[in-house]
Parts: sequence; C-alpha cells; structure tokens
Amino acid sequence: MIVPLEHVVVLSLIIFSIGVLGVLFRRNAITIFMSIELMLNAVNLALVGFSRYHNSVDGQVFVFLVMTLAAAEVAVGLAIIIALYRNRQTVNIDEINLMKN
Amino acid sequence: MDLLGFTIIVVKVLVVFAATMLGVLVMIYAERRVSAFMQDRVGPNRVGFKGVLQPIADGIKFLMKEDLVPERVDKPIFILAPAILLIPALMTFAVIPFGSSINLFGREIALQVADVNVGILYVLALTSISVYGIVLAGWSSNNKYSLLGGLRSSAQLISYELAMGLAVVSIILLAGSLRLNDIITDQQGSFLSWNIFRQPLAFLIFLIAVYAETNRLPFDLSEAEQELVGGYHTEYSSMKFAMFFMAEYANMITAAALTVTLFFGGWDVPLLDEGSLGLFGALLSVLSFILKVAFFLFLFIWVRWTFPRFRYDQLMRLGWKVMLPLALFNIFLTGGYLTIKALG
Amino acid sequence: MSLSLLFYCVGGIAIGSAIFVVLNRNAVYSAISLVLCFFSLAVIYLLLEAYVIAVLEIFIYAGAIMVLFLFVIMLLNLGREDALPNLNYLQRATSLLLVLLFFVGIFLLMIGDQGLFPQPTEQFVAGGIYPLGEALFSKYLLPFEVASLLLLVALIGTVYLAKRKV
Amino acid sequence: MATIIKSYEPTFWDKLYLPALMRGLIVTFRHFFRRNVTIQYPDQKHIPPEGYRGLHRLNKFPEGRIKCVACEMCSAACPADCIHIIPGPSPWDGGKERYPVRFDIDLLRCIFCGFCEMACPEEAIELTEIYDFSDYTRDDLVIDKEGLLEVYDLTKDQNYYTKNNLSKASSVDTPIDT
Repeated sequence: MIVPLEHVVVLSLIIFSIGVLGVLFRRNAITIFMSIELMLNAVNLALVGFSRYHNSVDGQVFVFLVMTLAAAEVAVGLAIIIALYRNRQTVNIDEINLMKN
Repeated sequence: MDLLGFTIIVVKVLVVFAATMLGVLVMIYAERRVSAFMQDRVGPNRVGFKGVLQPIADGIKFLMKEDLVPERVDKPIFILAPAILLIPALMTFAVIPFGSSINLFGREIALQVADVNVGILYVLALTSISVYGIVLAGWSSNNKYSLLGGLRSSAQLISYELAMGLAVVSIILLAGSLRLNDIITDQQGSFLSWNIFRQPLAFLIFLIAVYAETNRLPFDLSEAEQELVGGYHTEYSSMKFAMFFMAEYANMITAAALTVTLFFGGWDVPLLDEGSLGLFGALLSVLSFILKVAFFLFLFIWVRWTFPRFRYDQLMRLGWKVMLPLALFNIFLTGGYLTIKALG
Repeated sequence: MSLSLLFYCVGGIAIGSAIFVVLNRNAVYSAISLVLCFFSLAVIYLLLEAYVIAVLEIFIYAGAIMVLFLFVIMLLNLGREDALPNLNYLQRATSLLLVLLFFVGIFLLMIGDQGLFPQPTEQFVAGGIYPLGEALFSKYLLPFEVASLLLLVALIGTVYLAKRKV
Repeated sequence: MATIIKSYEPTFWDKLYLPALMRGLIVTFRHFFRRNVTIQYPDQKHIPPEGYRGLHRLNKFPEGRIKCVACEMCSAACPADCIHIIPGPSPWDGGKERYPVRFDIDLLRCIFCGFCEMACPEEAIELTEIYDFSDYTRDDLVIDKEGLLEVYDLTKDQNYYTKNNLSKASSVDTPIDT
C-alpha cells in the first residue's frame, strides 16, 4: 500500500477541522452548507481509508449511503435557503432570526 | 510498468487525442458542407480542394483575432471556463474502445486508452462535469443573456442526464457489467444482438438525451440566438470562442462514439470474427467503428436542419414527464425479462 | 513511491482548496474550489483502490450537488460578501479552541493506540462494483431501501418548499 | 349557415410524434441530393432576364451619332433627380439640332425605375442588364456621356453576361472602370 493509514486519517482530520471552522466562522448560509459538505467528505475519506486497510467493503457502503444523504440534504437545504431568501432577501444567518423576540 | 507498456499507453493517448482533434476539424468542415447541401447550397468550397482546408482557415482566423476580455467580467473564471468545457469532452474518449485488440511487439494491445471497469460510470461522471464550463462561462461574462443561457443549459443538462443514465442502466442490466468492452462483447454476433434491436426504447431515450447533453438542436436553448444573442459564449472572442466550438464538436464525437458503443456493437463488425483475421481484422473493426461514428455525426447535422427548437417549458416537460417515466418503465421491462430468463 | 508522492501532492491540493472554500468571500469561487477539493479526493480514492467511490464522488458531488450549489448561488445572485462578519472574539476563540481540542484528541487517540490501524493487505478485492453491489443488496439491503425512501422524502419536501408561495 | 369545423383529434401515431419526425428527416435527406441553386458569383454570373433594369446606356445610330437630342424629358421624369444634362448645338448638322454636351447620371441616386426610358421620345436612353458596377468612390459612380455610350457598345449585340461568363472573374471589368 502506498501510504500508511495514519496519513489518510490525518488528511481527513484536517479537512474535517477546516469544515468545522467554516461552519463556525462564516455567516453566509451557502458557505456554511459547503463547509458541511466538506465535513461529510472528510468522513468519507476516512471511511474509504479504513475500508481499504481492513479489506472490507463495509466502509464503502457507508460512503455510498453518506452520498445519498448528502444529495437529499443539499436538495432540501438549498430549497430552504431559497425560501428564506425570498422572505428576507438575505442569506446571512445572523439576520435570519425569525424565532427571536 | 515496463518501458514498452508505458510507450504504448503514451502512443495510444496521443493517437486518440489527435484523432479527436482531427475529428473536430472534419466535423467543422462537414457541418458547414452538409448544412449547405441540405439547404440546396454549396457551402465553403474555396480553400483547398472542395474547401477541405476551410477549418484550418477558420482556425487561423480565430488565432489572428483580438482576444477580448470585457472589463466587468470575472477574469479568472472567464478565462478558465472554456478550458473546463473542453477538457472533459476530450477526457471521455479515454474509456471508449475504438477497435478490437492487435498483436504488436509480441503482446496484445487493446485499442482503448484505459480499460476501466466502471467505464460507463466514468463517462456519465465526466458528462456531468461539462455543465461547469457552461454555467461558469455564463456567470463570469456579467451579461444577463449569458447568465440566462448558462442557467438554462445547466438545468437542461441535469434534467436529461437522469434519463440518459436510466437508459444506460437497462443496457448495463443486459450486459451485466459496467465495462464498455463487456458491453460490446455482449452485443457481438449477428445484427440482431445489437442493443438497438434489443433495447429500442432505451436507444430512443438515450439518443434524445444525447442531443440535449451536447446542446445541439433541437435542444440548443442555451444559445438560442433569437432570444439570448449567443447564450453563454456571447462575450467570448478569438481562441476562447474557438475552444467552445471545439468542445461542442468534441462532445458530439464522444457522444456519437458512446451511442455506437452502447447500441450499435461498438467496433463489432456483424457476422465476422475479427480475432481470427489478425491485424486485418483489427483494422476492419476500427474502420467499422469510424463508419458508425460518422453516421451518427451525420445524424447530428441532419437532425439540426430538420427539427425546430423546443420551447423551454416543452423541453422540461419532455425531460421530466416523458423521458424519465419511459426510462423507468424500460428498466422495469428489462428487469422483468431478465427475471423470467433466470427463472425458466 | 511515486504514487505516495502523488497522494501527498493531491492531499495538499485538497487541504488548500478546502481552506480556500472557507476563507473566500465570493461564493462562486468557494464552490469552484470545493469542486477542486472533490476532484482531489476522488484521486485519493483511486489511490486507495476504491474505483466506484471515486467515480461516484465526481458523479454525485461534483456533477450534481455542486452544480445545484452554483445554480442557487447564481439564482440568488450572491456575488461577494462585503467582509467577513465581525464575530465577537470570545466566540471566535471558543470555536478555535474546540476545533483544536478535537484535533488534538483524535491525534492523541491515534498515537496512543497503534492497534487502531491495521497493516494494509496487498490484495484488495472490495474496490470494484461487484463486491459493493453484493453488500448493498444482501447485508445492507435495509439501509439501502431506507436511503431510497430518504431520497423520495427529500424529493417531495423540495418540491413542496419550492412550490409554496411564500 | 354555420359550417361545422371538426376540431383536429390527434391519433395515437400523431401523439407519438415519431412518424412525423421521420417524415421530416426524409424531407431534409431528399434535399441533401438535390441540385444546388447557388451561382458561384464572380466566376459565374447570373444572367438577368429580359426587361431587367440595370445600368443605363445612351443609344447611337449605326453611323455612330448619338440618338439623344437633349430634350431633358428624362431628367424631368426622373423621380430621383439623378440625370443632369447640359445641352448644346450638335456638331453634325451645323448646329441646327440639340445634343447633350454633358450627360451625367448619378448612379447612387438612381432608383432604376426606368421612367427615363419611357419618357424618352428618341429611344435614346435605355436600361441594360448590367448590375455589377460597384466602385470605391462616389465620384466614380457618376457616369458621364462617354461611359454611357461605351455601355451601348458593350451591350448592343447580346446579353452582356453571356459572353463574360466564359472569362474568369479577374478579367471581368465593369464598364465604368474602363
């Protein structure tokens, strides 16, 4: 095998952390969404890595399901963002505080 | 990997690349000539014998023109977009087998750049990438017509990709493999084992979807010049515009090659065992592949001058309400057939 | 050896483009660099011999999901944000600390227990489409069907959200 | 009396659209083999039919004398006001009759209506079949008496283009260039 599994996991870890930071730091709903995709992909990477090293297909099945989930999530999430934008003319999540007051 | 194997792969890549580019040149000429003949005209016939050097003259003209980048465009993306469109179009051909194998230097060389075991998925994935070129070109131009063209065609590509993928699924069910070579082997034999006779409905859906995917008439809404000036490439000039052009023709060539591979037996010459004829058989298979592809390229032009463009809502209705259910129905039929065959 | 070099190069590209996604103010640029990130991840999957997943990564993530993102960005005309929002420092420091904690925690876990990481097997069989399909339709049949149900629910929900006159 | 118009009910085959599509394809395919109607213009020239109204000419008698008597009927009839005549005593019969000292036609103003032809009592001015007389300057497109007489020499025997069709494009010169 080309690289030790640790390196794959570390790469996945770094990308996941970047995704988390993106969610925490950015206020643009679209960018936050993209950061979530980043995190999902980091997890996928770890799953594929472990699947390769355990010589088992299970990890890849999980990746498959995560992809399905991501597709569904994006479709619904973007529809919600569009609906929000129609109402508030903004995608800044700080300004979207309908539940306040 | 040894040196010889590496050389063979490099040569194959170069040959396929050169052949696609040559095909693009031929297509530019053929498009203009055939269009002219269909309209009782002559077409370009000045440059070279009967105008065969016309594409080269066109190329020189494109090179000499001023490369205009409008002031308010998004520069990096504006420059990147034509390349994003062209590269997947050229990459797709890598998995398409264009002939049976030949024996050279004491080893069997498959006439295919890469024999990927998920070949058809690779093709579909790359097709879905080509949306980016169009969308980004439309967005970066900072022109509402370009943006509209880009949005329209991305919606169109996504809609028809589904029908296309589902039509391919029934072929995969029959062949039992995602490898394009297996799909071809599955169709070998007589004419009747070609997938067009076994899957006529899938063929029809696939063909229509291919026209939509390559943005050709009657689905060229992204560049409907009567409404959108020129669509996503309105602001482009010179070599960048030429790249859009080349991408369109390269896309057409790959689409035609894919249609041939999936439904017309690929390089298969009917009623003939290519393997037994050695080198001659291989050449014959390549020739048969080229002829079949040429027919589909002709069909592209033929259809272009026959059918009027769809309206946008008609396009969406056809894609979602007709083609998608039909493709699903076809998968159902194929599955049923395979189940019955497996049982009895 | 050259393949492991490729892994590190592509991994570097993935990290760089991921950082670009988070830091860029222009949503379109973020989306494009995210696509680049997906592509480099697909290359890594290829290096890990997960061919189907690699192609699916491009097919689903780059080909479908990100196109949807771009579509929405253009539809809402979200060119660029004016500036990174002014978070209060406490929030910023806390989030950094949390991420650091998470990072270090997993790192410690990795260093502490070497048994977590098995030695790779030379012969890898699970990368193709057949093992994956077999697993999906036998061992994981229920999750697979539930996933299809999830997609259906998402489809209906999206249509409802998009159709509603708000 | 009311006529009952049966509304068109599409049959199953109509709804399928495929036969219609095939018919369309057949139509275009037939055109693929049809003879081209294109004329390779500078090489091969379109021969205008009889009565075509192109460049003007001034007719001459067989002995070479100009038919025009400078009555200015043509310039009076001209709706575009493009004919300019300066009359003078003719040099042939001791100046008893008039003849045009100058006879200029501004081809850029001319609308090729043929009224001059109809107005002329002497059948001196006529429109010929020549249509390719473009030039680079406005001055060159004002044709004078000598030019008009030259056009007569070029066109008196036969259709101008029947003989010029045989020569190559480069050797064909429009009369007013010469």
